[in-house]
Amino acid sequence: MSAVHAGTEAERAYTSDEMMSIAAARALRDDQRCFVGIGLPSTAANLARRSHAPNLVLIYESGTLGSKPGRLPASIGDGILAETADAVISVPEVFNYWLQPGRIDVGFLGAAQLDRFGNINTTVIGDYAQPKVRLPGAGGAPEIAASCREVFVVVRQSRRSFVDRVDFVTSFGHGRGRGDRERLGLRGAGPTLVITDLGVFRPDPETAELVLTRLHPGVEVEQVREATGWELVTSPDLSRTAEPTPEELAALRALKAASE
Amino acid sequence: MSAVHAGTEAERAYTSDEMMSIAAARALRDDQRCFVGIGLPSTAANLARRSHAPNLVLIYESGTLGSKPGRLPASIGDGILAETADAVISVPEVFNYWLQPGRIDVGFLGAAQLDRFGNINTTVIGDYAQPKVRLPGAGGAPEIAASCREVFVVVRQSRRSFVDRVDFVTSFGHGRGRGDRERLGLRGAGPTLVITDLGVFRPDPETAELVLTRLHPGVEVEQVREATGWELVTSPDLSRTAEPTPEELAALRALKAASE
Amino acid sequence: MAEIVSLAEGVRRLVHDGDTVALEGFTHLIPHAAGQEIIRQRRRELTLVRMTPDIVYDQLIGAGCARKLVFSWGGNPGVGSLHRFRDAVQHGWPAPLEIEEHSHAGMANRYVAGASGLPFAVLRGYSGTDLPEHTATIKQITCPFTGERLAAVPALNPDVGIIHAQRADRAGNVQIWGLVGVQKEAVLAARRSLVTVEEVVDELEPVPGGVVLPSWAVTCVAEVPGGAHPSYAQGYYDRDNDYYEYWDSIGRNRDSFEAWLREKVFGVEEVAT
Amino acid sequence: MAEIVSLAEGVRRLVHDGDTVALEGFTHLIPHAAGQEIIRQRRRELTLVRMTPDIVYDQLIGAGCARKLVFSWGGNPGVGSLHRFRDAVQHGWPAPLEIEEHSHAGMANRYVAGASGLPFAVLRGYSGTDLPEHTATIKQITCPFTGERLAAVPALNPDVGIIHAQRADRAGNVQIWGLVGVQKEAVLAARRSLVTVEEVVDELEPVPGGVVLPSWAVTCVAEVPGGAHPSYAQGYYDRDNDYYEYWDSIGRNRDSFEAWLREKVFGVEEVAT
Repeated sequence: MSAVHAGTEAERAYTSDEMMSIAAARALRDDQRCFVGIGLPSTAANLARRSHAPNLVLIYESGTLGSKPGRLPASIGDGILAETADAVISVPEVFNYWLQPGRIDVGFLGAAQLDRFGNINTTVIGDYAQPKVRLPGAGGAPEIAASCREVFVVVRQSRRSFVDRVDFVTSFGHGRGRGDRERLGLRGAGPTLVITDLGVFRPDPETAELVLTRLHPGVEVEQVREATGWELVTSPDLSRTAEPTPEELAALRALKAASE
Repeated sequence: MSAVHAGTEAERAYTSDEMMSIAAARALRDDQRCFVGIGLPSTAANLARRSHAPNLVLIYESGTLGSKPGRLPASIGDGILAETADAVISVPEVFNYWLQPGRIDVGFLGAAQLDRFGNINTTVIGDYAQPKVRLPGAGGAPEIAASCREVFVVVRQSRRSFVDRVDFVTSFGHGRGRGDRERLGLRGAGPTLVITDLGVFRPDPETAELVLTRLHPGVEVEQVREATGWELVTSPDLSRTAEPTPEELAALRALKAASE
Repeated sequence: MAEIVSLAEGVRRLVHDGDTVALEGFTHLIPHAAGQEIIRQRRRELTLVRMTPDIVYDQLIGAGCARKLVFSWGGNPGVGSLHRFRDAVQHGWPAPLEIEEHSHAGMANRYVAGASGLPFAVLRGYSGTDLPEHTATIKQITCPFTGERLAAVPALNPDVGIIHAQRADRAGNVQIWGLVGVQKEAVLAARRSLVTVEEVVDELEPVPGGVVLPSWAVTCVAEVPGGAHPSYAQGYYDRDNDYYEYWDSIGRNRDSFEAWLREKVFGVEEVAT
Repeated sequence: MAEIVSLAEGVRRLVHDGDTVALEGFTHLIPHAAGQEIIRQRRRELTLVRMTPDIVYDQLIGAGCARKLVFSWGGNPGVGSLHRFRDAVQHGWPAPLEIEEHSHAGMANRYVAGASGLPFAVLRGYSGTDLPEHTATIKQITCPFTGERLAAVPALNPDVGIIHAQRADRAGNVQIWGLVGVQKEAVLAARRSLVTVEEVVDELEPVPGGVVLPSWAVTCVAEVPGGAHPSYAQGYYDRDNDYYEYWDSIGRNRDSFEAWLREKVFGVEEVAT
């Protein structure tokens, strides 16, 4: 999936995946409470905590508040998350006492499919009853997407993952446009930021459609358009992501190395 | 309140309160799970555990499962209950996970007023809005009375405490007669035994009215009648409570002495 | 993140006239010092919430701080009645006291709903009792799957939740152990919270049965050694059973109560801010 | 009181064809050995319940034990897909698998309701998602106080709840620590329960973060050292991350899976009763 811009990567000292993780990490601010999905979100959140946001509070659905792992956890239930947490609680408590009341600033999610309105599919590709591909399912995501103050999504971008309309709405983003969340009584702002290996998207303030607002270094709009399953709209203020700093790259690689 | 039979007490080596506690303790069987109210029920339950029912599981609403106090707790939240428990849990958990699903065999309650159908009042004497005496209120009792498999009540008997109809139904017994519990969908059997300082009552199998089934040593039916606020019915099988054994008395007094 | 303040400052900042305030503690860790500071600061028209209002609520009610009491059991545990509470309910002294009365199961679930961001809780409760007749906050609800009828009670979300705990660290993380009652729920259900602690330490050593409230879930922490007296703090001091007896003699009469207030509450220097 | 039995005896006694069985464990303490014993005893037509069906459910499904799966996330955590689960859903091999799909919040609350003796639970959940369209056990309910619409899900009350824990004492009291997941709820919600433990000890030393299930709330306890492998048991052994990778290669094909079954499950002597 990163083949699209492999040419530029070769000239750079980092991969598009590294740029994606670093861009995602930068989106988190210090002292925020972040509900962390496994995989790309966990890499980004841990990187943020190990670099510019040392007081970032990491919350995992396995029941840890304030985990401070020294390496990337192998799963959301990695023992290191419990051993380094401020508090370890039961799974019902995570969802009922901490997520549901809106105590979490950012829900950080991945996606198998993401559509132009930020709706997420991790359930099935194809028809639900006769799926082409059966994916893992919802997990904690529907309520993370509903209850966190805002949601960041990190996903590798392609026409397969970036679709006009998801086959199944596992986690509600902005529905079919601005106002749909309010109509459902959802309290959080929903996806406010989507970080891919090509650039960064934000929902349009009027329509809630995802709009390209930033390109990663070496990526051109045309590449993004080719990897987007709908008619791409770019922001009038389209900007460039800053190159990863040596410190960021070192921190990311150290985190990954410690997990081997 | 024990003045009625003070004459007989003088000749005995124990008080009517001691007889009441010992009779109440005897009602508990080994290995039962008992939800213990404070005061007389706690004395009886602890005595049972220290004599014939060493594996009696004591549950207190303060959040202790399987407390094994070496003395009588001063309150339901006495530290000794937590220190000697198999498990210490939160108050919501006591009620939701342990009491409500019907896991407890016996709910052991006291009463300020008890009526002929075993309904309990611990809320007000007189009118609710303009009470003659404001009592402490419900505490855990309404749901203990509803959800335990059966309920034992221990209460000092007088025309003030043993009334035809309670001023306020704090905890539902048998309502106005047999079948009322079933109509409300209550799962436990309700009060199956009432132990006083004069004798023992059980609900009539037909009417659910409390019937005198046993007299404590030295007590006559007439005394009980005088201390009962309704037309007393005695069981055709009216029997005598066995005298406290020296072992029972010693155990009770040791328990009380350790609490001074 | 929780700010570490003095008790006087914490009460001044968080508790306002007319607020709904829950000082929770189930026999263990009752925030007595915080209650007396509220009296000292002469807060008025409070709606006081607590499962087991005991001595400290008797004091708050007798001192005229309360307009309303939401509760499930009001007594002097192990001793008998709360005379100031009775005097308020029976004779409106020093002011009439509105009451909203539940069972423990109902109150506990109201806090759980409040902590969970839900508007109500469901329980098997109150059936056949006279409570629903007098308490507007008890309703019925039907299970959408089985058709069963159950009780529903609304969430409690006090303006301020106040508890006492054993320890906090300097970042404001709070640690409680022993009987933890409904304290975590009371803090999480409240809009603002004040936790008094026996001591502020560098590091919270894990303790069996320990519950940790992260700093970011608490508004203010105040170090108040002995702040639970006459109740107890497991690992620090025992329950002062004599005080509960003593309170019976003080609370019994308006005169002795008012003398006590003058001497033991208003006569005590406010803790430095 | 819990009876201490062998694993084979525990499964034989508690798990019957057609039962609804929940083997819970949230990454930590997954009862793998118990799952494989169910395969070995060739149980059929089970409704399997679990928030996070992973390798051991892939094995049960591939071995043909399951008729239905009630779940919220089915994957090989940290690796990818469950190939046997996929094969069952996509191609009906070795048998069609009915699915009932929820979110974690919904499943957790279904267990909580089950453990609480309530017929249903209320949550803010599923709004706007396609799950309610495909899952009959998601309905709406209206708050009787505010009029708000919320989600309702029915209680889970499995016939058997199976978990793995660190320790039990000889009386059958069970102790768990670390990530405790939804295990307590799974046991309390179930009609019968089997707890496999790393060891049976004379005395349960209190442990920070420890949860104790009293013996009288458990049906059977079996000592099965390593019973959570390849997941981990905090204080005993770490997660075998390589096994999760290895499983991907085994589960990927029907042939390699069946060879694995023959060798590693049916080829192993049944534990003495």
